[in-house]
Amino acid sequence: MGVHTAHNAESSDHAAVSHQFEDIGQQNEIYIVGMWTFLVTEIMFFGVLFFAYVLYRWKFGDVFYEAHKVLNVRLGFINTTVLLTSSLFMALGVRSAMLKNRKMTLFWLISVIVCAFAFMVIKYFEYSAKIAAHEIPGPFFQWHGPGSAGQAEIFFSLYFAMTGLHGIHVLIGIITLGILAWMVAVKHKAVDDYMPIEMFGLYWHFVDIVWIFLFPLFYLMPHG
Amino acid sequence: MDHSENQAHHAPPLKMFIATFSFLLVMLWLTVAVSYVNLGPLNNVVAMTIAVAKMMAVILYFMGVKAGSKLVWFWAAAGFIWFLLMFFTLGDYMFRPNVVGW
Amino acid sequence: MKEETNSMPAHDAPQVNYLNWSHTVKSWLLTGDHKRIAMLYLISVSAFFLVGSAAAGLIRLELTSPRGVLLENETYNKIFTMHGVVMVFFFLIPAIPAILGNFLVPLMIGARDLAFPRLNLLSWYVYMAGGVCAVIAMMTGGVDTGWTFYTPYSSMYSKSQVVWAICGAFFAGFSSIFTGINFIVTIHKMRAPGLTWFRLPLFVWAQYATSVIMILGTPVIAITLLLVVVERTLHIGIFDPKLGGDPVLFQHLFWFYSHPAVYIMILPSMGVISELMACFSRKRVFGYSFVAFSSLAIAALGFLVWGHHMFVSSQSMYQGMVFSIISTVVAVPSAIKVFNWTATMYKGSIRLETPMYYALGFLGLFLIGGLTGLYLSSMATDIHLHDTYFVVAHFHYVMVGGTIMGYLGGLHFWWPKMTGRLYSEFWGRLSAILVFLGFNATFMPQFVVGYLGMPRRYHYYYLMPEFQIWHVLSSFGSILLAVGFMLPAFYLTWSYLKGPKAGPNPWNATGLEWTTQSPPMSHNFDEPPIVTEEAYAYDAEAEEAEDIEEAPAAKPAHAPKPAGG
Amino acid sequence: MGNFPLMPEQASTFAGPYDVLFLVTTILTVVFTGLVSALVVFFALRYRKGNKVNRKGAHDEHLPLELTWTILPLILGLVIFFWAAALFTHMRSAPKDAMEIYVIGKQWMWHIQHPDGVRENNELHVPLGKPVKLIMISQDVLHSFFIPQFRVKQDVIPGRYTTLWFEPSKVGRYNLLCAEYCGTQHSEMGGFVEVMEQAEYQKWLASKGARNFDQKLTMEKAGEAIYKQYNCAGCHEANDSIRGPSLAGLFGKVVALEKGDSVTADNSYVREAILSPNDRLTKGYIASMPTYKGQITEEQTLQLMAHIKTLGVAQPKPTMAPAVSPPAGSTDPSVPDVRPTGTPE
Ligand code: HEA
Ligand code: HEA
Ligand code: HEC
Ligand code: CUA
Ligand SMILES: [Cu+2]
Repeated sequence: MGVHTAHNAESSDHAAVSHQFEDIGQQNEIYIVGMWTFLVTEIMFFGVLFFAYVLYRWKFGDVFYEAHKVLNVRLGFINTTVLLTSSLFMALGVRSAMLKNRKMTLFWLISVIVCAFAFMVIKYFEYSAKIAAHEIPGPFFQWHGPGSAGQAEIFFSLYFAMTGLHGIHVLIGIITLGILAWMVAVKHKAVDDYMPIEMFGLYWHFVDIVWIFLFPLFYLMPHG
Repeated sequence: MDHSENQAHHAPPLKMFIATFSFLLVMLWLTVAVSYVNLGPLNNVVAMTIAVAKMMAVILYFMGVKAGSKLVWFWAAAGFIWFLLMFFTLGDYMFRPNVVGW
Repeated sequence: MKEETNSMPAHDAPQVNYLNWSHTVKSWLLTGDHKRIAMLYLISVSAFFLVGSAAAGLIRLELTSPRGVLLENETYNKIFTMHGVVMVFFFLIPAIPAILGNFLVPLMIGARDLAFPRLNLLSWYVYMAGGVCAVIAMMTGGVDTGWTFYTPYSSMYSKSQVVWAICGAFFAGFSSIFTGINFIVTIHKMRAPGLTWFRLPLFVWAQYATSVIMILGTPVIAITLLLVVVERTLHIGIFDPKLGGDPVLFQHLFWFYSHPAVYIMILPSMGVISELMACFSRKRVFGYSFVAFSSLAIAALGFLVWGHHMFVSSQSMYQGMVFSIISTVVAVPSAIKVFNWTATMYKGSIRLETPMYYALGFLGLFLIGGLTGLYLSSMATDIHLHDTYFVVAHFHYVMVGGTIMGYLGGLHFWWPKMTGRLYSEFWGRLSAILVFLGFNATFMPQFVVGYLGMPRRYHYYYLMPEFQIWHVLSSFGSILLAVGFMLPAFYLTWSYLKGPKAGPNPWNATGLEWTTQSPPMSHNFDEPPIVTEEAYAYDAEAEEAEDIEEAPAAKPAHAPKPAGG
Repeated sequence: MGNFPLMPEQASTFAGPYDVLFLVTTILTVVFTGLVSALVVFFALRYRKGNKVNRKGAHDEHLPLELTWTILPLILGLVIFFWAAALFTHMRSAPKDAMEIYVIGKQWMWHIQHPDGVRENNELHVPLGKPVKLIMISQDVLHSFFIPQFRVKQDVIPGRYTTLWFEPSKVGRYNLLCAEYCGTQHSEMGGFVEVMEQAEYQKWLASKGARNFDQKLTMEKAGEAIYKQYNCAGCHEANDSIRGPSLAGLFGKVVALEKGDSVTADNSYVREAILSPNDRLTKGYIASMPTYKGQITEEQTLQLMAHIKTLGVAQPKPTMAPAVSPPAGSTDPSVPDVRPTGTPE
């Protein structure tokens, strides 16, 4: 244990082992646990919306069923596939980082970005179609299907709130991925260790899990 | 404390990822296919069971919880369990005096 | 940012410590040191307390007359909203965790810092961002929804700056999430060798339980408030009764967090009290494991009682009963704590220093506050008392009488550690007594007037002019209380600048934080401590036998050797 | 009451039992606070540093003691809980013969309609010794109907009816307040409740009815006028027809819905059926009834409901009642208005 000067305490953040930790093993375990506790907050965050969805679907089941027909299952399906694939790429990226294969890490990270981007583009088309059809809640909302317009509006409120929040997470993911990829490309020492990529991977897989639920809940609503 | 558990983080085998991914794709097809069959109230059960299976696959293999420490298991489970607590609220909606609406 | 090389030690402190190793602004604003971040929080949280208190002063002034004194309807509503929002989100929730917790958790477990120093700094910046939003809300016209933001008033009818205020609360929430994550990981993984869970100081247990609530509860209110914002601005709404949505759903989601949040406020304070009781009775806390586990029990059960705020909101009667009975059960762990603290004093060697004054004050006031919670959690009695001053008195008893007493007690206890200086015992005790008396004078009358039927959030009560006497009493009490609160600001500042040196362990307390120098150096300990004893190695009997007149020589508690000095 | 009022007047049958429970809880509070404070002060004085007292044999664990002070508060707490729960159930279960008065809350006034058409604002006149049940709804935000001297309070909510009942037990004038924050003039949203002898009340009703020309109509009459104005009868004839179901004896009937389930027709259901009829279609009908949301006010809705209640009693359909058990909520005593006449049980 070296002598810690005050200066040392400030600047050793970039070293492989931060000053507050004993060794890399402790540090890695702490990072993983820390990331999971963060994901716990994310679960509760999305959880409220999922709960609201269940509540309203239980109450307004019929109209929800009618409203869900407006959504494009084909696009939803493609998007799910895209996201699942991106999750695979992410896992492979983390694996390459563990194996200290910088080139492959970069390759997989960029593949994830491409997938995420594709996802957003598809989402954009879906959203614009909804907006054009006045299926966005608010003053311009129109509902021509059977059942109560108000209840349909709540369906679309939930649809936009949930997929929107998910989309924001994807967006944040894209930005972070860009930074990570750049760091890997320039051999930044912060990504010497695989941990930053692994942590981001956890985030990305979580975002994927959210979509795994959103897809059946919104696009594949069975009657009954 | 015992810091050694994660010391030697062996990269998981490629095969595992491919298997997980294939499982996810199969499940995706399955859930879409099932949604065209009318199973009545079972529909929701099936759809959610499949989603949970997919989630477990992602958590255990992609996110590496399977190989993680006890603490990681604990926190990974905590969030999902606590989320279910929210459904306690439904009790109110089931027993509200008003029959219609809320 | 200017590069300043200011390496000289401060004029009056010989050793290098976390305060004086650098004086540049940058070294403060970019610090990763948990102790410096605690100080940043201390300053900003105190500023918000001042804002909230000023609002309280205006409330009390206005209520001295049944037709009001100087405020318009609209203004009064904005004042109490600001009072509530600032006090809850910007003062009470961060107070103990972010100041004392931040400072002490690493020291108490013998770590060099929290697990994520930069996240810790970020949490302060996020808190400040929230503060800026709240200030913008106040400057641009204020908010008039009450701190509870009930829909549909907040989402559709209010014409005030709801969005800014909600952004403020949202950011403040994220700041406490970050603190919670940091504490949980740190306490799990960074305890010094030998420091097992059952050797941990009870303060650390309390912080752990608090952090669990923070990370499980706070996201819920964050997204709920966000939903109000999107409903207000984009009409993407799920609470709107015009669409068939349920406005009461908001209350469920709001209290799903906000009831556990009251335990975010009280648990850390209870942790402080455990430390004070042990140190100033010179005894191990009675029933250590009961006190420790009751914190976890409160944290867990506290999540199942939120509906007790909604007994008359049209919530189902049956669900109300479930919430009511669980509320009764959750009172039991609090009872366990109270009785164990009392038992700790039995056969101790009690020193009535300032922190102990606060601790004893806490006991009395928390008891009254907690037991009046019982009136409110019993559905029948709550029907009449709901939304009256009885509730106002209840929560001030627990929040001010409980949490603030604990907070001030803790601040006085660890002040010598944080600043290396002693304060005047005379002024300290005087302020503790003033706060206690002033507090009772302010809020005891509110129980009566609440029972009489004075609704809260009223600034006219001309239909019931007979209530005036109680309001006037309360307002007079608040003057006393204000003086009590203001005093520490002066003598603590004086102590920081001119107070006598404290030495590493002025109270002769056990606990790792007392083994290092005061104020501690940036990396906390010269050598990583190894723990061989449990936290409360006091021995009242032996101490009395040794020497009655003088404090016995510092006995290293559970570290190999005291550092610094 | 003197200068230092300590408790609110007792002006309803709830007040007595309520105050007893309140008192007992207060005794509990005083006893516990006194006990702990006394111990703390005693210990602080006796075991003060330097006092030569016996400090030998101090424990820091003691299981029996821990159990005592865990179980004792739990039991006491549960006693209070069950007591309160019983009283609460009573306070929430209106007797079937209660007189119904309709209340609409809006920013910032209480609008009250008596069954026979008398309306008043921020005042409520009720007869002594008769159970009164309020059926309440809000036009805008949340409000809360609060009469301290009766010990009653209930939030009033937009989009849904809530109910409140009490039985005045003392003649006099009491406060009527709004207890749920509702915006700028929340503190001025109130007035008084006047409890009158039965005969006085009748007199008051009569004079009030004569004085205000436009309030002469009883609620049923007013409702009938609206019924005519919107030509409801055009579709709703005395017997079920192709165009619309008969509304005779609708209240309390179990209505089978197109979706397959069923509801008991109560105030809330009928309100919804008028304002947004397509949300729940009656079995056998299509969504042909126009939506009256935005055209018919809350007040008119209440009047329409009063009128529909006069449309006669339906023949109970024996095939229906046993087949569908009413949803759990409808067994709740506080279901707004399940008319005794049509209740299937
Ligand atoms: C620090 C904050 C804090 C704490 C700790 C508590 C603690 C408790 N609170 Fe309080 N409460 C608030 C802050 C707090 N509360 C706030 C801010 C509000 C209002 C919010 C708003 O509307 O703006 C509120 C409102 C509130 C209500 C809603 C009132 C209403 O709006 O109608 C209720 C109802 O049940 C309640 C109950 C309780 C209970 C049962 C406890 C219990 O945890 C208390 C437990 C402690 C004891 C019981 C004392 C010790 C025990 C003994 C000495 C043994 C004897 C005990 C028995 C016999 C059981 N509180
Ligand atoms: C930590 C939380 C906290 C704290 C410390 C306090 C402290 C105080 N509170 Fe507050 N209070 C709340 C939390 C808190 N409150 C909450 C959450 C609400 C509910 C809000 C809502 O309904 O939405 C509330 C509501 C509330 C009300 C009810 C308002 C209403 O419903 O109409 C009242 C009334 O007396 C009150 C009084 C006081 C007083 C006298 C103090 C005292 O302890 C404060 C002591 C300080 C002073 C007395 C003033 C000091 C003087 C100055 C700084 C000089 C400036 C003076 C002038 C400009 C005149 N509070
Ligand atoms: C154009 C025809 C039409 C008009 C005009 C009409 N209704 Fe209806 N009403 C229906 C039909 C069809 C139903 C059954 C389907 C449904 O539930 O919406 C119905 C159902 C109802 C029900 C629910 C009855 C039940 O058994 O569930 C009520 C109550 C009602 N109407 C009241 C009114 C009132 C009051 C008016 C006038 C303000 C009115 N209706 C005007 C066609 C009409
Ligand atoms: Cu209406 Cu307050
Ligand atoms: Cu609560």
